[in-house]
Amino acid sequence: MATHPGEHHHPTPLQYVKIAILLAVLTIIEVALFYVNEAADMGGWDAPLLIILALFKFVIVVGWYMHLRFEDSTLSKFFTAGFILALILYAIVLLAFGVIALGS
Amino acid sequence: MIWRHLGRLIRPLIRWGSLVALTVFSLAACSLVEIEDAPLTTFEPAGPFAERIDAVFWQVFWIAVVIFVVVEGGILLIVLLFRDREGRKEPRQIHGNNKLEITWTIIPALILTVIAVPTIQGVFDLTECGDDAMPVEIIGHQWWFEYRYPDHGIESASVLAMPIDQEVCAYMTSADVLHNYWVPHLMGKRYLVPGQETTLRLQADDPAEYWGHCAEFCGLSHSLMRARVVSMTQTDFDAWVAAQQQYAVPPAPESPAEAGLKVFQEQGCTQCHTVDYGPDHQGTNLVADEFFNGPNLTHFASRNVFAGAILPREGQSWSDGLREWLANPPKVKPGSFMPNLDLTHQEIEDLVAWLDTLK
Amino acid sequence: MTATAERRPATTIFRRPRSTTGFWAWITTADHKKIGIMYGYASFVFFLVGGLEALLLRIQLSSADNTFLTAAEYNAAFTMHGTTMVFLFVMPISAAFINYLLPLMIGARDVAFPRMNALSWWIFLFAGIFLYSVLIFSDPAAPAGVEGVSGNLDPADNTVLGGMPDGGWFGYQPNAGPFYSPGTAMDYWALGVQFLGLASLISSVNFIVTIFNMRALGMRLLRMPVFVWMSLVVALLLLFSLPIIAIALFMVTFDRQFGSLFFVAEAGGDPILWQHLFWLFGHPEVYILILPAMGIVSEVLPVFSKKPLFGYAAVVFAGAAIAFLGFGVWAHHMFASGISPVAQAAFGLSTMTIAVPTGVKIFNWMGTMWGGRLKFTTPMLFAIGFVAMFVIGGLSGVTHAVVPSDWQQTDTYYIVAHFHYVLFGGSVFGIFAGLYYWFPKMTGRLLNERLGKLNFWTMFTGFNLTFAPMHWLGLQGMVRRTAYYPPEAGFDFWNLVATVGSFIIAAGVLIFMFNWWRSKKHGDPSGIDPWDARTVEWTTPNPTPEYNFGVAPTVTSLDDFWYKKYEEDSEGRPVRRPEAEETLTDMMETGTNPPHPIHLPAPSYYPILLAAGIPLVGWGIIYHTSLVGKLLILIGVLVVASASFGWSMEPLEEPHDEHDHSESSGDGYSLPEVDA
Amino acid sequence: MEAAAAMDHHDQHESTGIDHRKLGMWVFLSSEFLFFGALITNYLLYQGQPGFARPYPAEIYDIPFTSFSSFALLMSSLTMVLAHNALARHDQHATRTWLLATAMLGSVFLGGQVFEFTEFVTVGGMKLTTNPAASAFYLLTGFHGFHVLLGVLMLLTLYGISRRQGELSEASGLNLELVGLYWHFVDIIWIVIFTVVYLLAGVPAGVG
Repeated sequence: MATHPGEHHHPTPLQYVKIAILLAVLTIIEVALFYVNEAADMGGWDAPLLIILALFKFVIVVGWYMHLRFEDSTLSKFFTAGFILALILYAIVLLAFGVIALGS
Repeated sequence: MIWRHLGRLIRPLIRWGSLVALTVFSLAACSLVEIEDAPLTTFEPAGPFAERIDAVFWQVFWIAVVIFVVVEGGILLIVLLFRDREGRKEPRQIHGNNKLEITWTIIPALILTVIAVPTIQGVFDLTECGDDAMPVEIIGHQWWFEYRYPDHGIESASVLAMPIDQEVCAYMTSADVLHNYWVPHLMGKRYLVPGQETTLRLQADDPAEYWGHCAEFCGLSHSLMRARVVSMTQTDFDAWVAAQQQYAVPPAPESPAEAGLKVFQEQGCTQCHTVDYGPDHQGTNLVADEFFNGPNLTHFASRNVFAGAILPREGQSWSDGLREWLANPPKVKPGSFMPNLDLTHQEIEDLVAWLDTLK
Repeated sequence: MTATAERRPATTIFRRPRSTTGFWAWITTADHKKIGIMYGYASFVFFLVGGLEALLLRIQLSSADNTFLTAAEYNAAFTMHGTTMVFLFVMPISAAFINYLLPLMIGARDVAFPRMNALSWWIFLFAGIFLYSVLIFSDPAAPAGVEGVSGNLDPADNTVLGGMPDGGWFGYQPNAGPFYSPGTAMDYWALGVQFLGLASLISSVNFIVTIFNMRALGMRLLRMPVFVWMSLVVALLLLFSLPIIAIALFMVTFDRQFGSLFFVAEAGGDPILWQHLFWLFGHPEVYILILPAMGIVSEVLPVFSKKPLFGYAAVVFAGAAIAFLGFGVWAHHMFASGISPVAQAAFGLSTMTIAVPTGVKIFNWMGTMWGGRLKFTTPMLFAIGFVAMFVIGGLSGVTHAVVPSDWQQTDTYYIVAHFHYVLFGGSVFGIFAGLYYWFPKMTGRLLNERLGKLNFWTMFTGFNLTFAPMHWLGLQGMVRRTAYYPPEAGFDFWNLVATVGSFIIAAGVLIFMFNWWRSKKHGDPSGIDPWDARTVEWTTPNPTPEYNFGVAPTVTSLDDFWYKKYEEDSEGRPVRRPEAEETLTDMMETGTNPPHPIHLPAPSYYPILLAAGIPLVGWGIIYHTSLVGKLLILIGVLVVASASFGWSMEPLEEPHDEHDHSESSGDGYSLPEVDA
Repeated sequence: MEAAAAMDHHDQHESTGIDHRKLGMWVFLSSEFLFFGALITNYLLYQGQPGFARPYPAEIYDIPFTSFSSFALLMSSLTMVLAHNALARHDQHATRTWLLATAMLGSVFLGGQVFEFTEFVTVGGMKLTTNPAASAFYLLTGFHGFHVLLGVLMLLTLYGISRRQGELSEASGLNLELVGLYWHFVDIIWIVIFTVVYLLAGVPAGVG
């Protein structure tokens, strides 16, 4: 089990640390964005930026720390299925409540 | 042994008996649905909105009947044609047929497209109230409907009066749990949601009285939460409005009715009920808390039904219904917020006499 | 034969259980067949309970203004009837079928996580008992009210029966919330359903992994029996819909127990949110209830038509499509709730699309029978009954997608008629087809055919008498969930007919029970292949040996077993292979005397122990304000924690298994000693 | 049998080749999206509704503090992956160290959450029963915290086993991988929560 074919491609500890630094930097940017927006309203531009940053972090952790990039595609199919389904269903619910709106 | 004999006897009996019984019942169903008097029936639309729904229903119904006959007939045919018989050849092993699969995917899809058109038109045509609709507020309570006419300053309960050929736009909410307002002759149903407003369009063609019912489960006495709609000509409606806008007339001194008013005040009924004798007279009490709000009784006697439109019962007089109600409300309507006050016979008689004056 | 391993665990709380027969063998078993059988019996008991509740409802409605039940009792009976039939009968009996058959059908020795499987079962059982413990512990029907104000109830209306949960199986808020359903009854409901969901979630992961990982050699996805496919689809539906209801139920429990305000309209809570969450789960749930029965029917029809399933791939994809679309239609339960016209139109359309794959299935079943040589055995009768009745349920279902019509029909008996045609005429008929069909697999004997046919025709007649009139009642305006209707409403006649019908159904169920009880001992021996079947589960002796297969099967085609017995002549008609009888004898022989030693999942105490802690926590939460409640929570958590600890310490593999494993991996077997 | 065995080899590609438990864990995690999705949806619905009893969660957030504890959780993913990597290199000592470090960082996060809740209740005056938005906030972050707590317990169990047996066996190695998957998942859920619930939250117009 430990000698899974995929294991060869796993990053080295150094790469893991580099990834962590990247994650840390992204977090700092996020918090900074939050304060910039507090100080001077960004006219709604903070939301997409922050979401993109969060997604970026999300993908990095899933892809490298959880090794999903290096695993059998069955696993990523399940994972993305759950993620996308949740995204769509709850987006529809929020649409129905008018919390988010299309085309505005 | 006995099983074999019994089986031989019972099997054909049950098999054919059940088929015959089903046929008879289906026929009976078709005939009885016309004959039977069902005051809540959806088959007798009495206004443009209900008629529109009815039309859509029958369109879909006949399509469904055709599909039903074809498919169920097909199953029956297959069962008769291909049942295992002596000397029958082994069946050909057919695994499928792509053309057939495509056919019976596309044909239902086409039929559904046909159905989709009136569906969507119906939704958009019937949801939004018209511009010149008369507003009425409907508030659901456990277990009765309250009506307010903001244009006329009137409050009523259990019975909704409305003019014919005039759209009524009901702005609805609930004081407690979910309710669902449904008068099948006039329109489909719509929820009453606490803390939110929903709207429903109602319109009647002719002067008549229609039954309604709360259709959403709303607690103990959900089954006893009914409604009545009385449609009348514009002239009658105007007269009705004028009458409802009057203050109640104080009972004559020393009359049973006056004794009734006294019982009403002494028993604390004014905690929940309003009777508006006008600014010059005591005996009115407007209650601030929405939840405590019982029906406004100022024109109680002008309504032919009360207690959530369940009384008087069929064949019961108005006063007898009232006597039954006053004697023990929770017995008539389990969970009722109007308590059993253990009124004496005399007190009940006095109350009935007094309530009868509230025309 | 079955090599029972010498067990010398290094670090466990208990010694490993050793019993192979008797009470402790059932308590500690990790065998999917035993678990399936227990699921089956337990859910059948709940079926009887739910059926009794239904009879109470029918008696009450048999005449106008009947006083057989009080309003509180009626509301409790319909709530528990729905809850029981959905969560305690149809779902677990489907789990019974899947448990018993899934490994057999894919040629495996067990599921992927046998102990987890036992855990699911025990959680289910304890959750069911927990839910019904409301009869003992709950206070009688408390009337509605807000803080300080409550409605009034005639003292005579305070009954034990009326003390059961009474907020509907749909638990609409705020009626089922803390103010309008005071008392503890709805807490039992919310937590009981929560625990049942937990059991199903664990099962679903288990089944998915089993199907993905444990198929016999050669059994590609598109060689799996349709029942296995439908099990996979159901498991996926459960996997993705249960978390939603879990959250919704947590919200209710927090509202009721800890004063949160999710659905308290007075504080700004939104009752419609509950409906979205409930139906986001509730609609997939409908397919969770029907798809296993569809799978059963897809197995039964080909066997008794002596033809392969028509359009196998289409049936499979239609099942998957139904599941996928089933996630996008939930708001059609809410057309009257005041959602926007755009939403109503969109959900109306999406609901209509579901009719397409459903139609594909029905036509394929008809195609299967077309040109066949139909043997009307009892399973076949139930399967045909399923198809015929499901058509009616499907058609009335389409009328709900027609939004304006639905405004009239929703919350009336028309809906009750519709979903009983789907769930009784559909699911229950399918389940009975399966029970008759696979009874020999479990017992080695056949159910009596004469009684079986009597059973079918009684239930078929009773079913139609009960539910067909409800279409009329609904369209004539009879509202659902009403304990009383006035004489002048004109509902008497058809209600009486329905009540009579319901007792005929009950008679049918009694016939079935008699048949089962009698045939278990005295039924005709079935031999290895009583139905001339097509799928792998029939290649092993009946009743199924503990180890399932003497030798792991290898599959070369869909309906592999069939092609071991038959070949086709030039006209495409089946001809029995000359060596067929020999093949069967061989199968019987290897099945009875396996050539190699086989090791099986070891029994364990921990699943039942862990599951036992869960209802304790449940009671504790309900009575958390008292000392007893706090103690119960503590004890429950300790039981769960120590059982989990013991479980994780219990060795995954017995010492000598290591050796076997390397060997057995050669023939592609994932023996179930890898456990979690 | 021989023939069958030969043919078997051609069919080997069908098996997913993934360990049962690992597949099971991923399958389970995919359903957790729906779980947390419902909680986040719930929060998003209520946090922007006007007219509630004050305060709204967003009124009393302490962003610097939450950023710090979020950072701790984020870095725990690094230590977790290093533990896994150390075990793959058969460095038992490093494995133990990183496991403990991960559990510590998780505890820091949990401690932060306890502190935050206490502050919100006592100083901010926002209780579970204050308004639906507050209810939704506590339910969401509370359930996430519960997941972290379970993770910490699992990490400590692994650490305990490793201490007692002197090493983590190959079978435990898979356990470590599974706990790691769970741990990273809890982390990515927090990445979403931190952005959506904390950084992007506002108060409805007219409040504050």
